[in-house]
Amino acid sequence: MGCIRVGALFALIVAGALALTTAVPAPARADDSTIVFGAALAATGSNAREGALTKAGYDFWKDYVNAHGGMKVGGKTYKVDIKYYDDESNPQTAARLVERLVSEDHVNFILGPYGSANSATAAAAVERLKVPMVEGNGAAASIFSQGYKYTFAVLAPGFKYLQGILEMARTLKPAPKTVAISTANDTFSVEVGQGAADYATAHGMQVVYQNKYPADTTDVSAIVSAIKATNADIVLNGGHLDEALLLQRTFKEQDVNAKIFGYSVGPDTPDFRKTLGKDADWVFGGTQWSPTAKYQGAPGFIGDSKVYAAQFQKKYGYIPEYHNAESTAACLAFMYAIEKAGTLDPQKVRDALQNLDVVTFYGILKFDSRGINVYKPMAVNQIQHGQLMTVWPLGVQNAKPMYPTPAWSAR
Amino acid sequence: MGGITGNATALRVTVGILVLLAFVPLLHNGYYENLGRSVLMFATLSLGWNLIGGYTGYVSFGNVAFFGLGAYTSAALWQHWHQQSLLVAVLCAIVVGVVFAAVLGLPILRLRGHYFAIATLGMALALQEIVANIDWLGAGAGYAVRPLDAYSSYYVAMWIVCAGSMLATYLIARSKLGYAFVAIRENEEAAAVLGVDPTRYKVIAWAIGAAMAAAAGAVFAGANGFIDPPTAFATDSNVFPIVMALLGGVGTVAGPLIGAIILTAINESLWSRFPQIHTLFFGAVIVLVVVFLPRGLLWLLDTRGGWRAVAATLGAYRV
Amino acid sequence: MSEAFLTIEDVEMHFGGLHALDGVSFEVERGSVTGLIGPNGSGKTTLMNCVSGVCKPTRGSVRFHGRRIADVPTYAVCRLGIARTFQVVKPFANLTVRENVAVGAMYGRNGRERGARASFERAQELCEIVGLSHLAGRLASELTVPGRKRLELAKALALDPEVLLLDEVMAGLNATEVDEALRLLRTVNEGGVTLIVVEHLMKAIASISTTIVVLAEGKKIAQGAPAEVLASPQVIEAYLGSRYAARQRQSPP
Amino acid sequence: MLFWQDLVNGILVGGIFAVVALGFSLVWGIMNIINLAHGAFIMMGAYTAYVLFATWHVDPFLSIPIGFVLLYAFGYCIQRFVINYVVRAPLLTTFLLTFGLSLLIVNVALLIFHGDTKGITTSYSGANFSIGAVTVGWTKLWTLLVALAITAIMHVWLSSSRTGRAIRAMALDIDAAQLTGVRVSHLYAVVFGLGAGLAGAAGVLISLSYSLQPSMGDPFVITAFVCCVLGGLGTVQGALVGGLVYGVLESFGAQYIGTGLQDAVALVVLLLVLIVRPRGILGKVTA
Repeated sequence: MGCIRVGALFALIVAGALALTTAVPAPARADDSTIVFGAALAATGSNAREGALTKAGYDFWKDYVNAHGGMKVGGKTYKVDIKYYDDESNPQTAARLVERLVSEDHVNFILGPYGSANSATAAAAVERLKVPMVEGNGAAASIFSQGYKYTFAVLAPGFKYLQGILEMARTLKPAPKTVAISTANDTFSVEVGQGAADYATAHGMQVVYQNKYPADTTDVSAIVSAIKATNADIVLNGGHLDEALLLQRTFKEQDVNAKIFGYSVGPDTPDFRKTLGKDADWVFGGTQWSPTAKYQGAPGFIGDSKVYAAQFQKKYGYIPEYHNAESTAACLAFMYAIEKAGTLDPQKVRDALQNLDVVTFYGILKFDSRGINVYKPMAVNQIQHGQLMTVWPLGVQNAKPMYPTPAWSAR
Repeated sequence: MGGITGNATALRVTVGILVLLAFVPLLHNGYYENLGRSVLMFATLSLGWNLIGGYTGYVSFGNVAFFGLGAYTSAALWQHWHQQSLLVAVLCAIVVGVVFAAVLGLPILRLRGHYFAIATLGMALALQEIVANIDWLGAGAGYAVRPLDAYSSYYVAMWIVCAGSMLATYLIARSKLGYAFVAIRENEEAAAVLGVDPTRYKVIAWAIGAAMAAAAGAVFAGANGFIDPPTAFATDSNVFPIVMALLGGVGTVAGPLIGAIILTAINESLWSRFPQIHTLFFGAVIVLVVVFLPRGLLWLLDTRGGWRAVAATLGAYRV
Repeated sequence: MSEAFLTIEDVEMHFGGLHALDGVSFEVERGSVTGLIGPNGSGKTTLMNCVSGVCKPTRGSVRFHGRRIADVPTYAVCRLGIARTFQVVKPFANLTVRENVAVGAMYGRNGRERGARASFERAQELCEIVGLSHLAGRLASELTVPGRKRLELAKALALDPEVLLLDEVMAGLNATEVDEALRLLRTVNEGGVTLIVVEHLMKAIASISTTIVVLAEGKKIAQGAPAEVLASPQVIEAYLGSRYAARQRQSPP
Repeated sequence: MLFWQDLVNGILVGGIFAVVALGFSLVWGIMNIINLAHGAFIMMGAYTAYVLFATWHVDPFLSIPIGFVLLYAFGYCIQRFVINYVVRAPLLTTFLLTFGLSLLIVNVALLIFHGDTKGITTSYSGANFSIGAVTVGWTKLWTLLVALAITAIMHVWLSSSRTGRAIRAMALDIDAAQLTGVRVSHLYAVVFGLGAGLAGAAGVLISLSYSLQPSMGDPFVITAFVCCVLGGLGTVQGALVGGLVYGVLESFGAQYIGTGLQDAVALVVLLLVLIVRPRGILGKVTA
């Protein structure tokens, strides 16, 4: 008696659950005159904010291309569309969603997620699915250490992030000699810190402090007091926005003075300047791109950074930072490669990407055998009286670096 | 109906579903295979937790530590010895998991209740930090793991690990070992007087659970393609299995897998419809399950308790 | 006679300043039934705890087959052959009656030889012996107080003990239930199991015990055959206070 | 030279940890509930201070009482209408319930405030003074003083006020307290409200020194637990001592063992204390 009733009820519940999963609407493929890109981007979780910036960069390109007559591939013109899923800033979820975009939603190509760990799992997935992926926000070299052929990153690799600042420092008088480096203990930041340390020792500077802190630390006073003891000329950090704010505040609080304060992430984002106010002045930031960078892009898209920045601000209401620009650049890489390949066949588009060599508003897009854009130089920004100015390299400079940074008491 | 396996009909239906899940690779659909592997992985973690948390009554919040260790064992095998075979990875992971569980278990299992729960949480977090500072294991940067070309073998391996864990739980629940665990849960002093050595059997329960978690971790590392401390010791892999066991039925054989299927289904269907607020929904699901189903779905259906017992228990929890 | 079966040597138990047991010594022969009586708070249950290894005496020792019980961990005491019931009953609430008893059968003295199935069969037998066979499938939490006392007894017997300590097993039972319990204890004793019975029911104790030990304020004040001990003035005084004992002396029954 | 600076850093940060631990210790000591949503309450307190500061330029130190009252009300309602239904359930239930609540609150905050990082920079933030080689930030010093004040107030209130005594009686034995006319469901809500209120106050203090984003509160739950275990459960002073000891421990651990292992050191100490002396430094023997 009990068993049959129980069994039936129970089977119903489980069947209902399975149906829920499969009932997920697998949207029919849009008509074949549209190229569909898939992107698993963080809408929730720790990367929620950067995910939104990446989405803005992708969408800006999509709307621009559709407004200007779409893309011409092998004599046929195509509209462009992008399908998004939220990967919750979780690497496993990113990989599963890439699988879904390809095998469920049948997208043509994949645009990368935000963050190095997510890009790494997505790279493993696209390698299997044999669908090319171009990403603009995963700079860790470990992604490219497995000999993957289907993943390309338009941004300069992680180890170059802080090198621009050191390169600039060598040209300044009085030349700074000692360097202190702190990094968050995660894939990307560790590489940024190591890149800076290698460059410093290779160019006659002395690394007096190099240490890691837990990725989501809430207290950096121990690091700051140790750095204060070394009184290094250049104080660099490879990490995230939270630590950049925390460090800059604690430097002031413990009266730590240096000729240069440099961060890999932070100065570029408006939050950094808004939160710290005048305490943000004089700070240097390693950056992939800035609105004032002077590159002359190839035809087919906006060639000049200033025009890109203006149109972006008109559309989204804020001046674009490098997260937006590198995401748009990822789309540009696909655009030029597809038009050159003249077909939507993934294999041919992949080959076109491998041999791509084009200059855009974001700088040169060219990939080495591993898929890394080693040819792209890093720029250096500095916050001068609340304004973000590009101060290095000379070719793209729109202000001279203000050096050396005065003591906290003298500000 | 001997044994503490939980409702027999539910068990038969669940085993049926497990067999059905074995055919997913034939669909040749990457998304369903990935989803199925995730269900099997969480079910295995939930079964592992169920032994110590469900049967023995010691709520552990640190089983993700063994999952992480399993993942790192497999990743290290690839990074340093270029060993990609899943069998070797799973076996090594099980050994590492059991050794760690025994060594850490002896001191920690002397604690009880909240102290034990938070000690295990502290253990998992400390292990994540420590691994993040060991260069041999890739430190904070972690490293990529090149998956096997025959990618479906990861699905099959995860299925075998999950089926093995469920079979082990079933055999334990029908054997003397299961009764030692349950006696400790019900009343540790009375169990000792009846000849059950609490420390020994608690460590055994934890070690078997650790072996299951480590095996799941080993298969996950290859399938995921990348391992770093936050991925290997993720909070989700720590808490989801517990909620799944609770939803399905704590202290039963079928509960964990049922919980895993239902929770993944809810999570997956919420996703595509409400990308923005699906984690918020998930929080709401946990609150509802805990308040209205404190002993899980199977306990509701369990002929032993019946509806009267449900109402009585809910009443007893109120203030 | 082989070395002493079960000896209690000068056992003291201090809880802070309180001396629950103050130097108690006596021996128990194999196969005997020792009644342990005394007013409330005389240290009976504390002595039982020391004998069953649940707590370790502050001074002195309890030896079984010559081995000090204190050295043996709690869970191993039952494998030596000592089993006990608890005054405050401790069943496994969410397990059935049969499963409760089965745990004892699995981990008791001969537990190692029995598989799960054999343990269940043994448990069913014991349920019949103690008269719980009709409730064997019910949850232990559904039993009444007398039912739980029977369950305690069954669980203790499941350990195949040589010595069985019964802590007020018959408290709360009506007259017929007491007689049934006494009959049951006699059959168990005839089966070769030595009994130590703690009870307040004088009639029950007198009828079943071979010797009686009387405790008062942690000291042994009398030991001997039931009739002789129950009539002794010190025992009466200890129980009923000096005035009653004085009147008793002037006009014996 | 570094030693003194680290000691001072440790004590200053210990002040914040103490206030964080205070609310947590009350809820755990009295109601035997581990409140995993404590971090979310801290975040709510911090955002209250941020909103008040950003819109009406209310100085964070003034918004401590506001944060306390808001969170007290919020905590009172959650206990009264949600947690009271399962407060006597096994540990697993209350543990997961508060985890679910935490997920809910954090994600609601994410919806309202989005993911971007905010911060409060007052005119005096970063101001500091030096005694010899040791530099002390005024903000952190004031935070420590406020923390000591809050602990003192709580101690006095718990030991002398009528409600305080009723709560302590309830902690000893619910049923006995109920017999003497203590309205347990109300008092439970008061205690949980107090716990949440103190978390709110801690959140305001934290908003002065740390940056704000929806999941900022989570690391503080473990901190709160470690402080309670170190200091000993059930006493207000226990949380304070635990907080200060933990602050110094973390500071020295970071400096002398390795900044990368900062959290690991504290967690290993937690495990040792749990195993060697579960009652903590000041704690009385709990059941």
